[in-house]
Amino acid sequence: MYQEVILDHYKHPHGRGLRPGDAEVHHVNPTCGDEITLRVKYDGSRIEDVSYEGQGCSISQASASVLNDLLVGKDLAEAQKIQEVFLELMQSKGKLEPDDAMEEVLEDAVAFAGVSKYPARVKCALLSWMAWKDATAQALGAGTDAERKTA
Amino acid sequence: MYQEVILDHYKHPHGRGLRPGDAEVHHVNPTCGDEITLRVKYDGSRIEDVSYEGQGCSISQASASVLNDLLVGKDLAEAQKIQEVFLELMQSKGKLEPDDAMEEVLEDAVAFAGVSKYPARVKCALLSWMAWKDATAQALGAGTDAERKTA
Amino acid sequence: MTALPGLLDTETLRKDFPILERALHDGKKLVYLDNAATSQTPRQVIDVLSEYYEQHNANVHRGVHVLAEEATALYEGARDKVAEFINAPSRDEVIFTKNASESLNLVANMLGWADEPYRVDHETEIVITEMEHHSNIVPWQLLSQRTGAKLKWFGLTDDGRLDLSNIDEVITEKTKIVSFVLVSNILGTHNPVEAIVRRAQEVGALVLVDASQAAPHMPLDVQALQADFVAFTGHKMCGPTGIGVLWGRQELLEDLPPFLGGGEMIETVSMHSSTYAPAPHKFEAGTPPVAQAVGLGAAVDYLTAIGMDKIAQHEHAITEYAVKRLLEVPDLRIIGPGTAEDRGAAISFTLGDIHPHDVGQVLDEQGIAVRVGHHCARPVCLRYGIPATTRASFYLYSTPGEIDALVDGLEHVRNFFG
Amino acid sequence: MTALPGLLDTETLRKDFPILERALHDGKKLVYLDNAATSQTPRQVIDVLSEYYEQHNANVHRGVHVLAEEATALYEGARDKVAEFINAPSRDEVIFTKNASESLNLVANMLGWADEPYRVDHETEIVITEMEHHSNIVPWQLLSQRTGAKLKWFGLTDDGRLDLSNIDEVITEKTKIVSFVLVSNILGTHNPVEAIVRRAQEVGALVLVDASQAAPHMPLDVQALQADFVAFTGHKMCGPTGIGVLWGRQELLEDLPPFLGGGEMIETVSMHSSTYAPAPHKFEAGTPPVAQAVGLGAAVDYLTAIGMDKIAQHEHAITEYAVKRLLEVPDLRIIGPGTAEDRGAAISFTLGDIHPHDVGQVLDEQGIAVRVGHHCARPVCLRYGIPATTRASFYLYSTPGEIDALVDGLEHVRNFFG
Ligand SMILES: Cc1ncc(COP(=O)(O)O)c(C=O)c1O
Ligand SMILES: Cc1ncc(COP(=O)(O)O)c(C=O)c1O
Repeated sequence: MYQEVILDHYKHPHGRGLRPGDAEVHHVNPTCGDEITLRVKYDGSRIEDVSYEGQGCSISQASASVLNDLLVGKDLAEAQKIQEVFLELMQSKGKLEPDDAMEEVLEDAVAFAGVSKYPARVKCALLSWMAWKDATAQALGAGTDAERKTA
Repeated sequence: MYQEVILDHYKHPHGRGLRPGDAEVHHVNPTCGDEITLRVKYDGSRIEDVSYEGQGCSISQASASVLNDLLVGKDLAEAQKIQEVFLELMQSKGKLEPDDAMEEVLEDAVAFAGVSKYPARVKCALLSWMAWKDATAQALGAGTDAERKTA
Repeated sequence: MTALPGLLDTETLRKDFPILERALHDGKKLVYLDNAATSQTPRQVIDVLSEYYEQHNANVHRGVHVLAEEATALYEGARDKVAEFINAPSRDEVIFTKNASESLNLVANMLGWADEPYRVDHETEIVITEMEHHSNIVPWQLLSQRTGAKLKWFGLTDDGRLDLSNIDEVITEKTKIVSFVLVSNILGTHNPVEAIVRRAQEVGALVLVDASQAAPHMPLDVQALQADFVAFTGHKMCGPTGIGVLWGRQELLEDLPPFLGGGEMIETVSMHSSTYAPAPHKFEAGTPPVAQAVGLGAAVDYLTAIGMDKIAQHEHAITEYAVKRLLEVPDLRIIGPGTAEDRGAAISFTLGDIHPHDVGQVLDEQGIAVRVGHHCARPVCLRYGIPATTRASFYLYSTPGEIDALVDGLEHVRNFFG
Repeated sequence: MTALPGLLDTETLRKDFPILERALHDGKKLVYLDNAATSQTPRQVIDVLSEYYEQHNANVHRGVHVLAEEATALYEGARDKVAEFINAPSRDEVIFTKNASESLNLVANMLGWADEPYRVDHETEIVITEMEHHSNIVPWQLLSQRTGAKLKWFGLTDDGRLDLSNIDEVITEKTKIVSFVLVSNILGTHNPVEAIVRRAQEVGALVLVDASQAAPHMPLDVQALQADFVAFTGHKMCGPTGIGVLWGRQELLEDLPPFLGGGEMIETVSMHSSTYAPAPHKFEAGTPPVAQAVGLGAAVDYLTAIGMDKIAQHEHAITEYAVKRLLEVPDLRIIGPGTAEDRGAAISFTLGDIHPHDVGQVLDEQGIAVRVGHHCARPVCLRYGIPATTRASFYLYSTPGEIDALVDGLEHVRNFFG
């Protein structure tokens, strides 16, 4: 599961650090103590920045870095599409072989395919993505997705 | 376990019915619903009467009849001795073969030896004896033995 | 051998149950008619239990190692199976407990500690029935004593059915919860859910159905029942001891407070305060009965492979035959519905004035296992003015031949004490 | 192979545990170092479980038939075994629960509903420690929220021991209950019972000892402990899942109110009120985990045959060796006592800034099962400013060779993330 790409993002995370944003959330993975504080900044429906601070394993850290790469600069609708495809991949229990179309959407994030075989680690990979979804709902006041409490 | 003696006492119980007494208790076997109301009448330390009313299986009914036979007219100390020997027999899990000495003390009650093999029925056989002990403690204000609540 | 329509192939099926081969008292064959107390366990379930301990045992939910992931997958897989078995809208609505009693207590305690609109307090009322198992009486008595809520109940008709004639007075605007048994373990009565649910919904009361004697014996569809909670227990449905289920509607499980606190049920803990995991984990404190849940999953597979509708049909045929044969025994009085209509496969009776304890003992000497006593439903005995009953209860492996053996045994009992 | 004094004959003994033969990830041999989470199950226990279901299965306490009497004798026999194992003055002081968490919640709830002098209310205080398992924190937080009682705790010293320097301020005349862990599951610390019990007795507070990590590993004598309650869990001591124990002093069990209501725990029930059976039954509502209690009895037999003192000696030798070898690994920091004195066989550590999840995963790839995370003791992680730890924990079948494998594995982890 430890693809070169993942280790790279872990050792050299992209966009790490907290910068001003429209909303901030704090998410925890209760089973292992991974934590992330994440802020989103929107310019209309365009994602201007996703900044974060956190502690956790290589998977959760690398995943946040990949998220930053993939989502910053995108329009919300497109970002949601990416998030959904990533979620699908992570919930595939190792049974999904990413095809070209998926690789086009997920870029580096396809490296996480192997993680989906390990249920305990799927939560790590999804931590930042769930936090982003939640922060987005708060920032845009949209929808009913903020069911996870933030501290 | 159904010795002739037991069936006889069951079909023709001795001393059944409630007569005046110094104390009355009501005991229940919660697992099966056997019930007994029992009164003792003392003349000093001599047992003048043990009267009872109840519903229950052949074992509990026969045991009350045998108790009446054995204890009425006896002195308290002697009755307690009998009660202890009966208790010992009933708790023997079928491993005690009553000897002559025991037969002398327990008379008809040795027929209950077979019952001691059946844990669920031991409670039936002991119901009236426990009630007698409790009633005696109440009548004579003696001791700390009245731990079972009476209704 | 009597041939009845709708019977299962018990000859084949009984081979799955090692205990049915047991000989008792110098070679008498076991005739097991105490299925309402607990069912026997098929080889398929016993093997799954052994395999769990031999191959996959680990604590669940917390590990990254292979065994922990396997154990977690097996445990959560059992939840999926149970959810499907009862047609739950979501697997997260299935809570594993240790038995039906814990499930019932769990609901009582949730409501006692809940916020409005669920909170049971001294201004509110709880409704049960006179035919409940003690496990669906005592938790409500405790809740009533501890909160001041008023405990009310439906009485019984002479033929062993719920008396719903005063339903509008029993269930009122003050009622917060109505808890009742789907199939009575003592009377066998199958209760009319719809009428009760309709009235409960009218006044906004929650409904808890005790399906302990239903889940093992018939198709159970929690959505069709329209209840809010359904409780049942593993050991009566070919599963192991030590496992029970509470199903509850998701919104309720989200809103209601936890009961037992500890590992597994938390989201994050500090010394000053804690937050809780989402349901079902919120209600599963500590290391769950992992192997037992897995065993229950195997039991569900076993029952499903045979088919719950076929099992219900089999038991109905057996019950019909048993009612007919039992009523041939002189002095025998059935306590509960006197026909096989709307009734489960447990039949209670008295036999003249021979005490049930004696009936049971003499039957046992012939290898026939029945239950005697008040069957944890003493109010029913009080209601019918009897100290206890003898109860014969059947399951998927019961045969007409076993009914015949019971009837012969009862004749012997009558002669013995006659 | 390293030879250490005091080791058990693990070569023979490991043959009792089928799972230790398992090969993982293309033939790697399982190195199971997650015993503080759950222990593995010997053949002797697995067989007793199968035999129970194949030969003796019935509901307990209610039947006059052979199977019911056998099942009852087995279940109550297990109570005798457990009572002897912990040197309980009376078998009636042993309550079977589903796990240690239920045992701990049971005490919290007894005290919340008790009359004076035991009642916990808004004028009283509860004392725990910062090294408790969540199962000994959350029940007290819930009780505190629900009664208004104040929750206090002992802090920890830098080397992972209880800071009792302010014991007279923490335990006061207002304290009703002091609940603490005998051996910590995360730090391994073995706590000084005597000092705490003495102070608690001075102020008339009750003492509950969480012996979940002690009962499996050393002789446990509840009389010597002088506590009022002792809780532990079956699955950590070679027993099945789904079974726990609460031992309590008889007078207390008589005085304190029941918790769960239902079948088995009653004396007599009417619709209007009920009375309760004497302990232990008062606290065992519903069909108990019968097979699991019997399995725990078999586990107790297994451990006793080996000898709890010998097991303690073995684990001490293993722990001493493990501490020494682990401290040779660069960047490895033990969280908890840095020697084998007064500590159990669970060792938590961090490895530079490599996250425990990654440590555990890479070890798993080599067949080595350790636990990573906060081990249901998150306040300890907060106290030492770390997100989580890696924990290796040993048992009677652990070998020096497995410690060596762990140390080699950790070197591999360092290289991988280096
Ligand atoms: C110290 C301690 N207390 C309590 C528990 C809870 O035990 P269980 O999960 O079996 O309820 C555990 C184990 O998980 C433990 O290590
Ligand atoms: C109708 C009913 N409800 C509840 C129960 C309680 O189940 P358990 O003893 O498994 O908790 C039983 C069985 O004993 C039952 O028959």
